[in-house]
Amino acid sequence: MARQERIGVFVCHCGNNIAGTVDVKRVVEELSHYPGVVHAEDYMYMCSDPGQELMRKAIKEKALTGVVNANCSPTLHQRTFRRVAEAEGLNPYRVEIANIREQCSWPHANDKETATRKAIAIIKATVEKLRLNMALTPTVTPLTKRALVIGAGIAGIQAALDIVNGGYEVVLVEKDISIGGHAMQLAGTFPSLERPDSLMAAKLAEVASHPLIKLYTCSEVEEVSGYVGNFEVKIRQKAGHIDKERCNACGLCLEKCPVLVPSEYDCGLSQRKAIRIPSSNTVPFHPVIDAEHCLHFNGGQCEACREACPEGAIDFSGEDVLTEEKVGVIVAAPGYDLLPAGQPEAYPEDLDIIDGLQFERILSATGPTNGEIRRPSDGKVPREVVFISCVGSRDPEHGVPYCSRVCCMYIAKQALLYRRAVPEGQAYIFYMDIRSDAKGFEEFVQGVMDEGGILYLRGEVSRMFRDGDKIKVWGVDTLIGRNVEISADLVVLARAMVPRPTTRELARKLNIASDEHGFLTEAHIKLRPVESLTSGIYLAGTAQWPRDLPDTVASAEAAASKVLSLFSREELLHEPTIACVDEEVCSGCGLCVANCAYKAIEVDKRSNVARVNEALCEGCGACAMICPSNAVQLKNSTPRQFFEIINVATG
Amino acid sequence: MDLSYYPGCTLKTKALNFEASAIAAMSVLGVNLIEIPRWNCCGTVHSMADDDLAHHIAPVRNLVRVAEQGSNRVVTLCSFCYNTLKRADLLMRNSPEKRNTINSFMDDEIDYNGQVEVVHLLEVLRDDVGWEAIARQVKVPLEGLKVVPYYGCTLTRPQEAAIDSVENPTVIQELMKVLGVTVLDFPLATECCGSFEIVSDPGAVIERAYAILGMAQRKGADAVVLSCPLCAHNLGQKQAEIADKYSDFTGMPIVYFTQLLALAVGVSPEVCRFDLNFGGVEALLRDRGLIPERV
Amino acid sequence: MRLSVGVVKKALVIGGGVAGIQAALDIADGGYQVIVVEKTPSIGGHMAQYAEVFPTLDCPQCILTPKMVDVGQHPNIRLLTYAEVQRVSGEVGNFEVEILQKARKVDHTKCTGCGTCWQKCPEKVPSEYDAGVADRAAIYIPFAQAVPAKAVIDTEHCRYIKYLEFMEGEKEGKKPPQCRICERLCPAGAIDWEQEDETITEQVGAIVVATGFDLMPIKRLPEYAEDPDVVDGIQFERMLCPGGPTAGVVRRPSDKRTPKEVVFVSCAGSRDPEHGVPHCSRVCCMYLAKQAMLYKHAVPDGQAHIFYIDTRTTGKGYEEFLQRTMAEGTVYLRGKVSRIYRDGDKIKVMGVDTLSGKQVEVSADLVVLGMAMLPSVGTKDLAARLGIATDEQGFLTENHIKIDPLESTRPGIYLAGAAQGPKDIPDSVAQGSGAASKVLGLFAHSEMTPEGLVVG
Amino acid sequence: MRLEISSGRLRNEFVAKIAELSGQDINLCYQCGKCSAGCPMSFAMDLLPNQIIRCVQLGLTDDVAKSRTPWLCASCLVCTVRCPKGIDIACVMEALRQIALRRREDFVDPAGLERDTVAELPAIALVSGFRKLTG
Repeated sequence: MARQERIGVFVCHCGNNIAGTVDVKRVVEELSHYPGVVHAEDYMYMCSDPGQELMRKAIKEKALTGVVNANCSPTLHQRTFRRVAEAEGLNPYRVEIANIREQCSWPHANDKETATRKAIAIIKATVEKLRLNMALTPTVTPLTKRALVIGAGIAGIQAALDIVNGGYEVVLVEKDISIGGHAMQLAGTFPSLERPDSLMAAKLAEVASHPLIKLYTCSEVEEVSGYVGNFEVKIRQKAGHIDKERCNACGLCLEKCPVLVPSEYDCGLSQRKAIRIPSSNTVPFHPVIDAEHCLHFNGGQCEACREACPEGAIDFSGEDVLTEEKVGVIVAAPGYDLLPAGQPEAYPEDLDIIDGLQFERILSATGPTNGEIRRPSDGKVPREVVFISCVGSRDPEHGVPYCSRVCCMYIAKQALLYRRAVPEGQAYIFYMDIRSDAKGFEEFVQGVMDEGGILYLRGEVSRMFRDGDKIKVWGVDTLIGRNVEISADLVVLARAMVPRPTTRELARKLNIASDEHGFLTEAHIKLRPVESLTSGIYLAGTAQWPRDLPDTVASAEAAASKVLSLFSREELLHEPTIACVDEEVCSGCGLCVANCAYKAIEVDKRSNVARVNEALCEGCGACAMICPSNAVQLKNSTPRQFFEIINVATG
Repeated sequence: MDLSYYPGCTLKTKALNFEASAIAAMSVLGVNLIEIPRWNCCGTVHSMADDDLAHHIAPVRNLVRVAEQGSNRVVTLCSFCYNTLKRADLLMRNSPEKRNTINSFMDDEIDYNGQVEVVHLLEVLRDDVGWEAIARQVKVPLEGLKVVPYYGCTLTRPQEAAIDSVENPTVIQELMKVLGVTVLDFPLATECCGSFEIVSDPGAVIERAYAILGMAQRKGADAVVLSCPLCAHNLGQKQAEIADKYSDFTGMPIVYFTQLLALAVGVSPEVCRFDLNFGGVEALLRDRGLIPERV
Repeated sequence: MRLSVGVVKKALVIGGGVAGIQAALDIADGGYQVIVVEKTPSIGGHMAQYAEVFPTLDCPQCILTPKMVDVGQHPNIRLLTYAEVQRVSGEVGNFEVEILQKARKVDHTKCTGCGTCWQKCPEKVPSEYDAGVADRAAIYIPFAQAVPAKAVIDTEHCRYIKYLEFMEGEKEGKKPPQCRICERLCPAGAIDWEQEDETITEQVGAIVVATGFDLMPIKRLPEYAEDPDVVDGIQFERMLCPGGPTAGVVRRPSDKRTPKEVVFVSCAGSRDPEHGVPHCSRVCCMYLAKQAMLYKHAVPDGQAHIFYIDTRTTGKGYEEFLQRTMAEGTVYLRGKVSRIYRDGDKIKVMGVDTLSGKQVEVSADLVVLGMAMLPSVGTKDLAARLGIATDEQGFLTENHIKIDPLESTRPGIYLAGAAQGPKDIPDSVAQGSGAASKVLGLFAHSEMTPEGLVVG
Repeated sequence: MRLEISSGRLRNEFVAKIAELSGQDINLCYQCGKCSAGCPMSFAMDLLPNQIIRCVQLGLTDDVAKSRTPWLCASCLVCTVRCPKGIDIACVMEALRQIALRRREDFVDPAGLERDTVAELPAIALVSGFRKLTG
């Protein structure tokens, strides 16, 4: 390029983050003599108001044709500085970030000289790249003002309701046959001890009847394509073999069905039929055939339900239905599971060693014992009940390293409900730290301690085993420094909260990140806690991290507000730093097509050259890398620019 | 002003210096301490067992004596007596059923229903006489004397019996300043001296005394000022043994606040009986020229 | 005909901390007008005071400043700093608010924030932003990255204002100097002694209350000495902060020496119904762990001790952070501290380790108290003016703690951040966005009838 | 050896007696240890005050009965005034002494004291000592 460059370099101290290691004055001195650089200065916090003002002034007064900001990672402030440039009439793509914090001052914290020299090299290299940057303008894409919410637990429901209350359509997809999620299984909330199912009844009804909500139960997202503003989603709805229009939910079919299967709703503590309605407060309220267990679908001739049905609503011929939906954004709220039984191994599998959700069912008025506290093995009322915190949690060796956040509270609540139901009973709670840290929680736990008949033991349980009709629990009380043994009638394990096994798969389909545990990863834990790194896809609830009801609701409402903000625009701008094809050179070999993760490039049949779909291309560069003739290149990340960078960096 | 006054056993035996100095000083300030008739042991240490009412009879009986004297206020010098009487009074005020039981124990005497206010002499000085009035009476400002205040437990605990702030009391400091004494900051002012443990575990009390006196010494104090004969004993009587065990400890004079008050308002040193004090108070005062050389 | 009232599609956000900032930005990005009212001269709130934030150790300047700048520049946001809400009338959809704009004595249309005035002002006052560990001038901006970066005159301490009051006979004593240095030096001629308080009246459809928290004052715990070397968590943040008065070099206030033994005390006032507050302040466990870690990084040969009852690290990545703090050599002692007092140049901390069953005494150079979090001063009065409920601690009460945590007890008024209960930054941000979604939902309706809201 | 805990152990009459004599609700204690942190006599104790409370919570009657701690408690009430849950720990110590004393288990034998010790001690020490340490 023949253009006479007038480049400005701005070096940020970032408090001590950079200036503590890098000799910024020397950097500025060096760069001010560098070819093409007509302005160089440093400041405490370039991102601040006065910092941006310095940049504005220089662009104006020195008529800069390009700017290099040497500071933190571009993910943090590229946007900030590009906006400043744009406001001053300088094309934002003529602004480049030289990362001298994460990639320089932090790793070289104890070597000022090296760090300073490296900073200088990084900035010079960036200047070289900048010389070859084209001035670009973002592409505009249309916006479908319609949201897909995956998962109809409390998080998904809240997000959906907030979005439809904003006046936009929502497609709500739930894997299970009914909506409400785990919350519907709980006996009571903490600290207010209300029935969650009744708390949620109104919300469930609203979801089921809301004109703007399109609800898919027994359904899963099969495939997702497209991009923010224009997603295309394939949804598979499993055949329920019920004609919802005809079914009047009389329940005769359930009576007649001969097949018994452990109930998911009761966590295996009761049996349900192969045609089922989970519970009296199920929404939507109609039975569904579980083809996996139904005799009819397993080589049998049984048609008991159809014969029983007065409305002729049973239809064995039904098939899975595949539907395509167009949406502009996606909220992922697939929820959580508990760490499966058998982990950790020191705790044997035993009918009377149950997990927190199972005990919720035992405590619940809608549960298998109608709220009477009876232990699974022999139906006896347990007199000595041991609760164990951190089963798998805070245990990097045998479980997960993190804290599951809700266990301390639900155990306290369960112990309280147990004592109220069995006044002469004794509850023991093993714990390491009591984590009752949210509003009203500490007061609640202290109240539970004062209740009497509930003993907190500070320590973990090393092992437990059955001994006659008792379960021996070997633990410790670290406050008195003695190991203790309890002969329990029932043991409740607060198993770690983990993401659903299917969440990783979902993350792959949505092409969003998940962490080493499988939790969905947010863009920034502090300031973008509900956004994924893929634009247009948001996170809500326990799929992101263990959460209780209020935090789940808050995160869902936050996700909804992101959606509503986005929908307030008429169209979307798309990053222009994407692939482009030199049609002279392209041989139409199609290697790039096979290599594109976004289906954004195809070979034009007639001209036999590759064409890029600008709206779909995310600028990942996979096509550019694989192209044997360098016909495909990434705008502003051309091989030539990288060679220049390497020259400076190594030279 | 006349005030009913409860002495307590120790003031009549080992703490004569405490009582004598108090009576003399107060009369200079225009307050007559009128000893209540037929008083008995205060019942030392409030009994805290819920069902143990017998031990409250002794203090209550003393309060009855005050009432019989036609007075509604009694002052003590000994902090320990103060605490015992005060808490007995509070118990009688706050728990009707216990009050009835205890009164029925003493059916040949008038019922006690909390008609007497129990106060400590420090309260009288602060609230009735007042610092200005005392300042006006100071004839011998005790300049050049550096002391640390020591309250022990019974003046400020429990909360409901406290004569001052539970954690940071100041009344002794205020009095001392009025007398011209330099008061040093003393973090251990409300730390326990070991109290009655002296009977069963003198060794432990020696540790307590060293902790308290050692800090006073490090702070550069000439003396420790207090208002409890038991504290005075625990901190004073075993100083030789402390010095044997801890070579850095060189002895610390122990003096009652009333003695310094008396000296300052011009009571003759003889009356104050400094000879009964532990830790060489006489030598100290002489050295500071506050009492004459012995001839 | 059906009686109906239009929804005023403009929101009021009270409080310019991170929760309020997030709520304001989300509503403004949603295409609606927002008025942000902040009591102090700059938005940013407590977050702007912190050294680095857990668990990522980001510098809050880096992640907060851009959002502050956005608020300052957003076409849909009207920012009123140094202002307070005085009166609210009306109902959801149509509130009328009276806002008091305190006199700054500086014309902000002229002020460029060049800094001449506050560098030259002779009057020094303890800086609120530095939590009293450093001074500021009587004419000032709270901190370098303040938004707006425009000066205000603190009329309580300005010498010339004092002089004027004296001349009007409002003050006794000797005559203050007739300073006026700022006025003489201001290149923009922005000083305006005539400027008075003014009342601004606005119509809004919804209100978000995000007034944040304050720490319980140390003097409420008499067993813990008031001493320059006994500081609270925010003061220590300033001492650790690279942008702070010591430029991040840890020095204790009394004698500026580097503290080699530092004791951190959890639950100072929290979980103490008898002497403090019954609630858990939620954030202390994490910020004390973080401060101990940052201290170790700043003073590698120093020793940090943390007294605690239960470690409460329930957020994403928090437990891992705690374990790292322990691994890096910070000693955790399980027990409450009974007494803290000065002994010579040491601070004696009388504590216990209930796990070894030993009484422990630490001779510390510096003590950091994790003081209980309380609603910010004035929250109760504001709540009364807004007609919304508070709990016994003064925290704002939500409509339903479980399923409606963001709505206040009065329709159209929403809650965000620590004013509703102790909260860390991610939760405050999430709540700020959540409250915004409530507002956006409301504004999606054009009018309200007795039957409810009408979409359109 | 492993300590067996059961509702039976937790609810024995010894624990009930302590609650009755002290008038304190031991369940309130969340084991913050502030009592032990401030106790002036803890240097000589075999169990810290919070551990005594803990033993009572666990129904460890023998451990409590064997402990010298209640006898070392000087009733200075520092624990009581600073307890975050408002438990009067000194009252609990008193209750423990009382239980022993009522079993005629005196901690000191007045007759056993040396003459000159008695002579040198002030009346206040002897009376209070015997009040607390003998039945």
